[in-house]
Order: sequence, then C-alpha cells, then structure tokens
Amino acid sequence: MKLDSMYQEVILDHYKHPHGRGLREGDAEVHHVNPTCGDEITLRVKYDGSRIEDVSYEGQGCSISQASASVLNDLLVGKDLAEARRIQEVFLELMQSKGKLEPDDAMEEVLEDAVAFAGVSKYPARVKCALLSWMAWKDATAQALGEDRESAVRKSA
Amino acid sequence: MKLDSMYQEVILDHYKHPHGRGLREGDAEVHHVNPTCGDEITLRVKYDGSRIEDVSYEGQGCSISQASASVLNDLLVGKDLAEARRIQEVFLELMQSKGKLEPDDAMEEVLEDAVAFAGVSKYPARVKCALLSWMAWKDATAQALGEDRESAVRKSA
Amino acid sequence: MTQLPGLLDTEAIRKDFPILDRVLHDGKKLVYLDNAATSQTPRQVLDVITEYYEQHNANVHRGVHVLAEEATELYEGARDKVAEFINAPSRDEVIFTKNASESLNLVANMLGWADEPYRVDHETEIVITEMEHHSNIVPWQLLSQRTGAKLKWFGLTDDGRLDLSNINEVITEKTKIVSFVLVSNILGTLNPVEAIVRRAQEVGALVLIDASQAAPHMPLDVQALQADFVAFTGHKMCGPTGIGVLWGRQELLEDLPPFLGGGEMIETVSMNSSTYAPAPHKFEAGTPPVSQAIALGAAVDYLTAIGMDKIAQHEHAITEYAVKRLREVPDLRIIGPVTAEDRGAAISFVLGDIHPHDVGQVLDEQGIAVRVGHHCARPVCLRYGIPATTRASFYLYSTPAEVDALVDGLEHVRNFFG
Amino acid sequence: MTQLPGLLDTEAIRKDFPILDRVLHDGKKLVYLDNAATSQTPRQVLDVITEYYEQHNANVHRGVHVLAEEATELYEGARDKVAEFINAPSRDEVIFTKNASESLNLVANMLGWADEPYRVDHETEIVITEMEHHSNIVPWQLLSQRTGAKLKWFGLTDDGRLDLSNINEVITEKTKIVSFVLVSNILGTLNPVEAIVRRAQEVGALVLIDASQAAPHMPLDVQALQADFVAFTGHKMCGPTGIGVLWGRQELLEDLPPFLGGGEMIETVSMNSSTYAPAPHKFEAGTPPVSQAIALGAAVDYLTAIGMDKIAQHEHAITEYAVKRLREVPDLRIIGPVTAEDRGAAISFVLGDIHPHDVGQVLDEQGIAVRVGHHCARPVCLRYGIPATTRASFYLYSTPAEVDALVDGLEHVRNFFG
Ligand SMILES: Cc1ncc(COP(=O)(O)O)c(C=O)c1O
Ligand SMILES: Cc1ncc(COP(=O)(O)O)c(C=O)c1O
Repeated sequence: MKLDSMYQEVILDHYKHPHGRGLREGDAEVHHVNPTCGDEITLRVKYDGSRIEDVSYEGQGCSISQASASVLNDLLVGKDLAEARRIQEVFLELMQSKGKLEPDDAMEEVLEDAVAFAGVSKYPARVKCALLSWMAWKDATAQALGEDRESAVRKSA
Repeated sequence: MKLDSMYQEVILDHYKHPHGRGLREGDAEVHHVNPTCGDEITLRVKYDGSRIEDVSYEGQGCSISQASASVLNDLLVGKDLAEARRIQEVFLELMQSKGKLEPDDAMEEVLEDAVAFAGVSKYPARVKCALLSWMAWKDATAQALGEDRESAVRKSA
Repeated sequence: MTQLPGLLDTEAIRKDFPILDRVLHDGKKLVYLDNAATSQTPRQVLDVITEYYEQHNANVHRGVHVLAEEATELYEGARDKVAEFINAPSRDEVIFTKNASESLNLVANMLGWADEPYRVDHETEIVITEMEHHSNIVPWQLLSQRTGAKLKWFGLTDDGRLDLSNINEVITEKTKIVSFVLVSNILGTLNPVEAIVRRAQEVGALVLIDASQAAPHMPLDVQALQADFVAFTGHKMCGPTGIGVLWGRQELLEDLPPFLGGGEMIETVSMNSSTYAPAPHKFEAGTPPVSQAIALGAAVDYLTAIGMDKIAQHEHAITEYAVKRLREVPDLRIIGPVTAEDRGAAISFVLGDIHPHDVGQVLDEQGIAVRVGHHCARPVCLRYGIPATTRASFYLYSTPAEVDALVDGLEHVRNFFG
Repeated sequence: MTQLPGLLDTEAIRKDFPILDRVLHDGKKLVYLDNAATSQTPRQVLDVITEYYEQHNANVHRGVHVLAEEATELYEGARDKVAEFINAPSRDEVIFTKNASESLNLVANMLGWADEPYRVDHETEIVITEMEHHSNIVPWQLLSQRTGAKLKWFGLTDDGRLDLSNINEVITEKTKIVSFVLVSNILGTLNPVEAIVRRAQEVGALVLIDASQAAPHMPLDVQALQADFVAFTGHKMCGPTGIGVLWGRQELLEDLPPFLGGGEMIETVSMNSSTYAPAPHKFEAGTPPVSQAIALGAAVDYLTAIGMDKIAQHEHAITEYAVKRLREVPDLRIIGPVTAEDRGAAISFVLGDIHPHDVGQVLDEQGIAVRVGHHCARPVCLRYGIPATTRASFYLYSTPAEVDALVDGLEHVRNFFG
C-alpha cells in the first residue's frame, strides 16, 4: 500500500515518542508556520561556538511535521555547524526529489532515521510539513550566528 | 441588404443636412457622451412656458447619432411638453424593440421621419447612438424645468 | 442503498459531472466531499464555455461587429440571470468580480475612499465576527490599519453559533459597516441575519453579507435579507473559477467611489480628469471575465432547473444523515452545530488526537477527498483550541453512500493510527 | 494569393481556431481584425480547460487529496510557464491577476500604501504618457487624487511617437513611478524603453511597463527591459478572459504591502492581526483564477511552439503590407506611425469625414470585424483632434487576403457614404 511508504514505522515512532521536545534555553528563537495547513513550530537553537549544543522545540502539527522535528533533534544536536548544514542539504534534496530518489548507503549514513521520509517526497502537500522544522532550524541558526537576518524578516500586519 | 434597413435614405439625408444644428440661447444645457464610442452632444433647450421654443445642439458622432438629433429638432421644436414626452416615449419604445416592432400608421403619425430608425433597433450597439440626443433632451428638460436634477448628477474624478 | 426523504435523483445528476467518474489510486472511485472549497462543474457549463470561444468570442461593450454584439449580449445576459437568481431589484446592481474575496475587498475599499456618510475613518468602527473566512477578515484589518477605524467582532458560543448577547455593545452608533458570513465555511452555521440587520439599521450602519457558502446551496433573496451588499463566488456553485459577484443597493453604488480604474468603467477620460460610467460598469475595470460570467449564467440556469429549494432539501437530508453517522464514530468531535438545524452542508470535526492532515491523507488513499486545515478561518480553530479540522462538505450530487464511505474511511484512519 | 516573406503557415494555424470558420450574415466569412481588443482561442487551449474541469478541478494549495494536488501542480506549473515565457529570474515574481487592468491598479495601490522609499504622496510625482490605455491612466488619476501626488505625462509627436524632448523635466527627482505602454493599442507605436528606463533609474523612480499589446506579439524579456514591473493580459494572447499577469522584481514584492486581503495571501491570521505569505501569494487573495491560469499556460505553450520571433516576423510582414495597401485608399489617414518600423500590428485610421462607427458597421456587413471608437485611449483622439478611429489589428492567423478584404471593404464604405 502506497500509504505505508509515507507512514514508515520509524516516522510513526518519532511522532508518538518525540525526541528532545520542549523549549529550553537558546541563543535564538523562531516561529514558523505552514500557511497551507496551520502547522506551527517554535524552535530554539543553542550554540557552543560552532557546535550545536541544543535544538529545542514546541509545536503542533501532523505526524510528518512532528516526526521530522524529532528526527532533526536526533541528527543535529552535538554536530558541528558545517556537518549539520550538509545533513540539512541532503535532507532537502531528498524531500524535493518527488519520490524519484532512492536513498543509497551514503545517504543513509548521513540521514540515519531521516531516510524514512523518502516516501513523503511523493506528496507535494506534505513535503512542506517535513521541511517545517528544518527551515526553522536554518533560520534560527542564521539569527543565532547573526549572519543573515533576511529570511527572518516578514512584513507583519 | 440588411444594412439598408439601418441606413435609410431619410437618415443619410438628415446626417448630411442636419436640421437646427448649432448652439443657440437656452434655459439649460447638458453634455452627454456615449462611452462606448465617444459620441458626444451638447444640447440646449429653450422653453416658453410648456412650449418648446428651441432645441439647439452641437456634437460629434456617427450618422445615426447626428441624424437622430436632427430628427429630434424637427419633431420637438414648437411642440408642447406633454406631446414631446409622448413622442420621446414612442421613439424609445421603437428603439428598444430589437427590430421586432413594425411601425404602424399610428406610430408613423407620431414619429414622422423618426420611423426610419426602426432598422437601427436591430443593432444593440447603435441604439445608444440613436438615443443619445433624446436622453440629452430629457435631461436638459428636467434641468430647465427644475424637476429632477438626479439624472444630471454624475460623480466626477 | 440508504434512502432518505427529500433526496434528489443523484444518479441522473451525477451523469452531468464527468469528474465524478474519476478513478484514483488503485481503482478507488472518487468520493468528492470538498464542495465547500470548490464545487464540480457540469457538462452543461463546460459546453457553454467551449461554445463561447468557438462561436462568439470578442471583447464586450465596445464593438459594432457581430461577435462583439453577441459577446456583449451573452455577458449582459449573464448579469440578468444572476440578478434573477438572487432576486435583485435591478440588474444594474450586479457587479462581476473575480471571486468573493475581490467582492469583499471592493466594499472595504469603497468605504475607505467614500465621502460622508459612508466614509470609514479613525472615528468609526467596523464589525465582523470570529467565524469569518480570512477573506472577510483581512480586508477589514487592512482598512482598519489604513484609516484608524476600530475593528470589532462577535464571538462564538461553545456550540458554534454567533454570540449576539452583547450586540448593542458591538454594533454602536460609531459602526459604519457590519460584515458577516451567512453560512460559515468551517462550522456550517447558518447565521441569524434578521437580528443583526435590525441592529445595524438602528444605528445606520451598512450591512455586507458573505454568501459564498449560501448562494450555492439555498434560495438567496437579497431583498429578503435586507442587506446593503451581498458577495459570493462562482466556483462554489457549479461555475468556473475566476468569477465572483457583488450585489449592492443601487443608491449606494451610485454614491460610492470606484475602486479599480481603467477601461470599461469610465464615461469620459482626459489626461486631467475622468468621469465614471454608472454602476455596475463603474466597478468593472478592464476586460471583464467574459466567458466566466457567461458560464456562471449557465451554472445558474443549471441550478435553477433543478430548483434551489430542492437542492437545499437534499443537502439537509444528507447533512442530517452525516451528522448522525459521524456522531457514531468513536472519539469524533464535531466542531460546530451538532444537529442539522440552521446549518449548511459543511461539517468540521476532529478525530481523537490524530492530526487532520493525517486523517485527510489516509482518507485520500481510499479516494475520499476532504479538506483539512484551518479552512481559511484560523480564528475559529484558535477559539476552539484545535490546530485544524477535517471537513466534509456536500452538494447536490452527494449521496448517503458517500457518507457511509466517509464513516468507513474514518474507521480505517483510527485503525491506522490506533 | 499574395506571398510575403516571413509569413507563417496560416493555413495550418487557422485550423486551430474554430471561430475563424464562422460565417456571418448571408454567407460572409469572418475576417477577424480586432485582435488588439481580444485574440481568438485555439482548440489546444480549450481542450486544456475542458480537461481541467473533467479531470482535476479542485481548490488549490490547501488540500492533501489527489485532485487538490493535481490542481495545485497545474496552477503552479502555469506560473513556471509564464515565468519562462517572459524570462523572469524567478517564478515567484509572477503574480496572477484577473486582467492587465488589475495588474496596473495593483502597482498603483501598492505604492500608495507603501513605506518609504516607495511611497507615493503629495510631495512626489507620477509619470505616464498621453498614449496610455485608460487602464494605465485612471489608476494613476485615482492615486494622485487620493495621495496628492502630481500626475505628469509625456506628450505625443505629430507622427504618433512619444515626445521625449523634455524627458528631464518630466521625470525628475520627485518622480516615484514611471508607467508607460510598450506598444500602443491605438497608435501601434513601439516605445523606446531604454531611454525612459535610463532616466528613471537616474532619479531612482520605479518603472512599470504595460506590455498588454506586446506580450502576445513579440518575444518579451523582462530582464532585458530592465523595468521593475511588467503587466499584461491573457485574453489578448490566445488565453481566456479572466486572467492577467503582473511581473515584479522580487525585492520589491517582498517590500511592498499587499493590496487585496483574504484567503491564500496570508501566513497566519488572528482577529487582531495577520502576517502575509511571501510573494506571489501575498498578492493573490482568494481562490485564484485556477483554470484561467492553466489555460494561459497552454496558450504560452501554443505560442512558444510556433515561436514568438516567427510571430513577430509574420505580423511585421502583414503590417507592412497593410500600411502600404491602406495608404492607397483615398481620403484615408493613418493615426500613428505610417511605416511598419517600430510598430505593432494595430493600425488606426480615419476615412474622410465618415464616422468610424459607420465605417465599422458597413465593414461588419461584409464580415469584417474591426474596432471603432476611442479604443480606451481617448486622450490620443483629443490629441489628434478626431472623435474616434477605425482600427484593424492583426495576429498570427491574419493573412494578406484579409488585408485585401479590408481594403475592398473600405472602398465599399466610401461608395456607400459617397
Ligand atoms: C495597452 C493596453 N493596456 C491595458 C489593457 C487592459 O487590458 P484588460 O482589459 O485585459 O485589463 C489593454 C487592453 O484592453 C491594452 O490594450
Ligand atoms: C465563507 C467564505 N467566504 C469567502 C470565501 C472566498 O471565496 P473566494 O476564494 O472564491 O474568493 C470562501 C471560500 O473560499 C468562503 O467559504
């Protein structure tokens, strides 16, 4: 059944038992929403130099967006920024593959549990759910490191 | 040929040799345009009590709108207001008939040369041309007699 | 098959809608329950569109050639049809827009630029409700920010109805405009027009009714509503996208200033100044959605031939059945009125703590199309403390069997995430 | 048959346009020379419309079900096609509107509500030209009245070109926006973009180009134009009515405020405030013209398959021939450039003192559809001291034989009123 390719066991596990959930102290906080469906996430990053000390988050959303945040926490905490960026890029590539990319061993090595999201990439409406926390992380990191505030600026009514 | 039913000899005659054209003294003046094609008319009425002493006009437009103003001048000058209104109404009825009204003797008696416009009523885009001067006359009359300024009021940019 | 009193002959009707035969995924027949988002389009309407382009296509109003005359007659004929459909006193009160959102923005902008007594400014108030579609919230937020007018709103009761208990404090002498939805697209609630209109008239405020979810589903009589403006949208009533309607009282349309400027809406233009054509043209700048208006006319013909009262009856029966069946689903909570009284055929619900996105996805796998999310009415979700809902919405071609399919599908969802 | 170099295979092309086979009056074949008002629609585009409604119709962006995903992909796919058609740096710079008029009004309104440095107010100036379509005059008159900004314009030379001799006085340090037509719909003139853009950039003014009569007829490259905004309309380029485009530079679209508020254009909404989605969605309130955008995408495919350079070549050849033949007609005076250089395929003229309305009527009787009147450009008529013009305008399916029919028809007009 096609659905199983999206709702992998790994994803449902992360959804039911999210890792690192909750807001803890951080260097920067961002709030991202997916206007399509109203999924929301508040995410904080804490850096120790270029090392990611913590990524904490709160939010509401579907299994995909929640599981994705949990996987992100697993993958990025403790990593060096350069390494984390590479992981983020590989994940982005996978999610934009429209189901046409079959994760190979190298990719699995980088993404670990996150390869389970390969099936989600077939569902355009859900890709945004999977990317929500990753975009939030990218944005929070830019803010924390004061690099580029551009993407955080949104006109507000 | 269908065209001949619109461009009756009578109409072309009035077009080439308009009656009563030119602006003379009046009690009220109006300026009407047909936004569809840019036809314009400036028209003045002069009343002697309820008797129409003069209808004078200037304008630019197609054969139909020009001939119609000329015929109006012929028909209305010298008439009593009530009689003029009746003529206007019959003409309006004819023009709105979509070519389905065959003018009978009674109508011909009222409209004289204006029955020639029967063919025009088949052409929706041209009906407005034929009515331009008649609507202007109605409006000018209302202004001259101070009855109803409503229709003369247009928001202006 | 389940037989309910008041149902239409859906077997015959469904033949008019080619898309309903579509098969999805591995042989699942489409169960289309997303009618509040957009309705499907009958062959009769599609034929009119094709015929227009194959036979009559021309720009309207400005030509003496045959095609231009035909196109103009068809376009203006569509205005006649819509006027009759909503029992407008005059065809000149029917303005064609691109969608209901433009219609609503049009009113907000007219009032912002109007002279007294209509002008909305920093000393005046605007009233909406907490169950509005974003398209009836954001235009008023923008107007309020840009003029300094105060934006107020009616709250909601726990059972999904307007809380009018403080109506005299909400609508006051300062209120210039009250704008509210006739039938909520998220809750399904049918609102009590009379009480609101009476109070608005008392204080001399204008009333705008968002009938986007009403026009497709029940007889609509703008005179009976006693509102000043009524807005709705073509694509929810068997018409195409790209067409909306604003009805407004003639005196108002005469007095109020234009919104968009351009061709068609003018009387005469010079570089220094312009005068405007009378309504409705004053509000239709540029080449209008000609074929879309004509197609909306065909949709109105289609609906009228079936009968709006019969359609309302059909939907009521389906809604009653759906409410009953949904209430049997464990852990399902309806957001909005839990009976079929004074409500339309859109039913929102949450299913335990399974996120609506996940509900919708699993239903889709079974060919069942529902909408999930905040349905462009996020304040309602905030009000009821939920992130989103799943919404099933019905129309004249919906059947009890489709309700059954939904209920079975929800059972499957529960098992999947159980 | 007249053979001209550079002509397209019109015999093949005309088979795509069912309406061109129409027979009018008593057996007269349609000679459609009103393409500047609206173009005809090829079967390829009609098929896409029908297929959309029969297979994929759903509201876009908000659904997880198959139809919603397909509709969204088709709609956003159309944006990709349009972006490529005009060589936009990013697809997110393409905003779908209902017509060119809305696109132009959108810019005027954004600038009226913008923050510095874009804000148009009483200390600033707006520049247009005397050959603009009403849709590029009235929005600026409204903005000028509502903000106190001064409206200025370039005049015209006797031979139908922009008079740029005083460019430094017209465009000054106070100028915030310069908006002008790329190809005039009444004169046919192709305007010198570079000179105007250079001066505008010098003083830091934004540039909006009305490409309504250019996009259908020649390769359009928004990057080469170096403008900030470009507007055009679907129904003149083989697309349906109800769809227009505004292209704008990304930074500007990010900085400028929204215009219409509602569903689709938001990020998040509460009763007290809202935030907006990034462009293009920020400017697309409500259900967009979905099927119309998709059909415009199909039109773009159709035109691209033939080749915009080839279409331009074809029209140039036809225009050259038409200008030559028309100049042979006694008493005929072309209003606008009297050669085919730097001009589009719309040719306006007056015939002695026969009113254009009468010219058009007699031509119509022969099956020849031309437009008569002021063509929504009344200031041009005032400038040249004429009440109106007759306009023949050509497109990719126009043939030399149709030019001949027009010339014969005009002979008939002269006899009729002689
Ligand atoms: C030069 C020009 N600008 C703007 C427009 C307005 O286009 P639309 O009527 O589709 O809004 C037109 C066509 O009518 C035009 O020819
Ligand atoms: C209640 C209500 N109002 C307004 C709208 C907006 O309609 P549209 O998106 O066609 O502008 C909708 C539908 O989306 C609606 O359901």
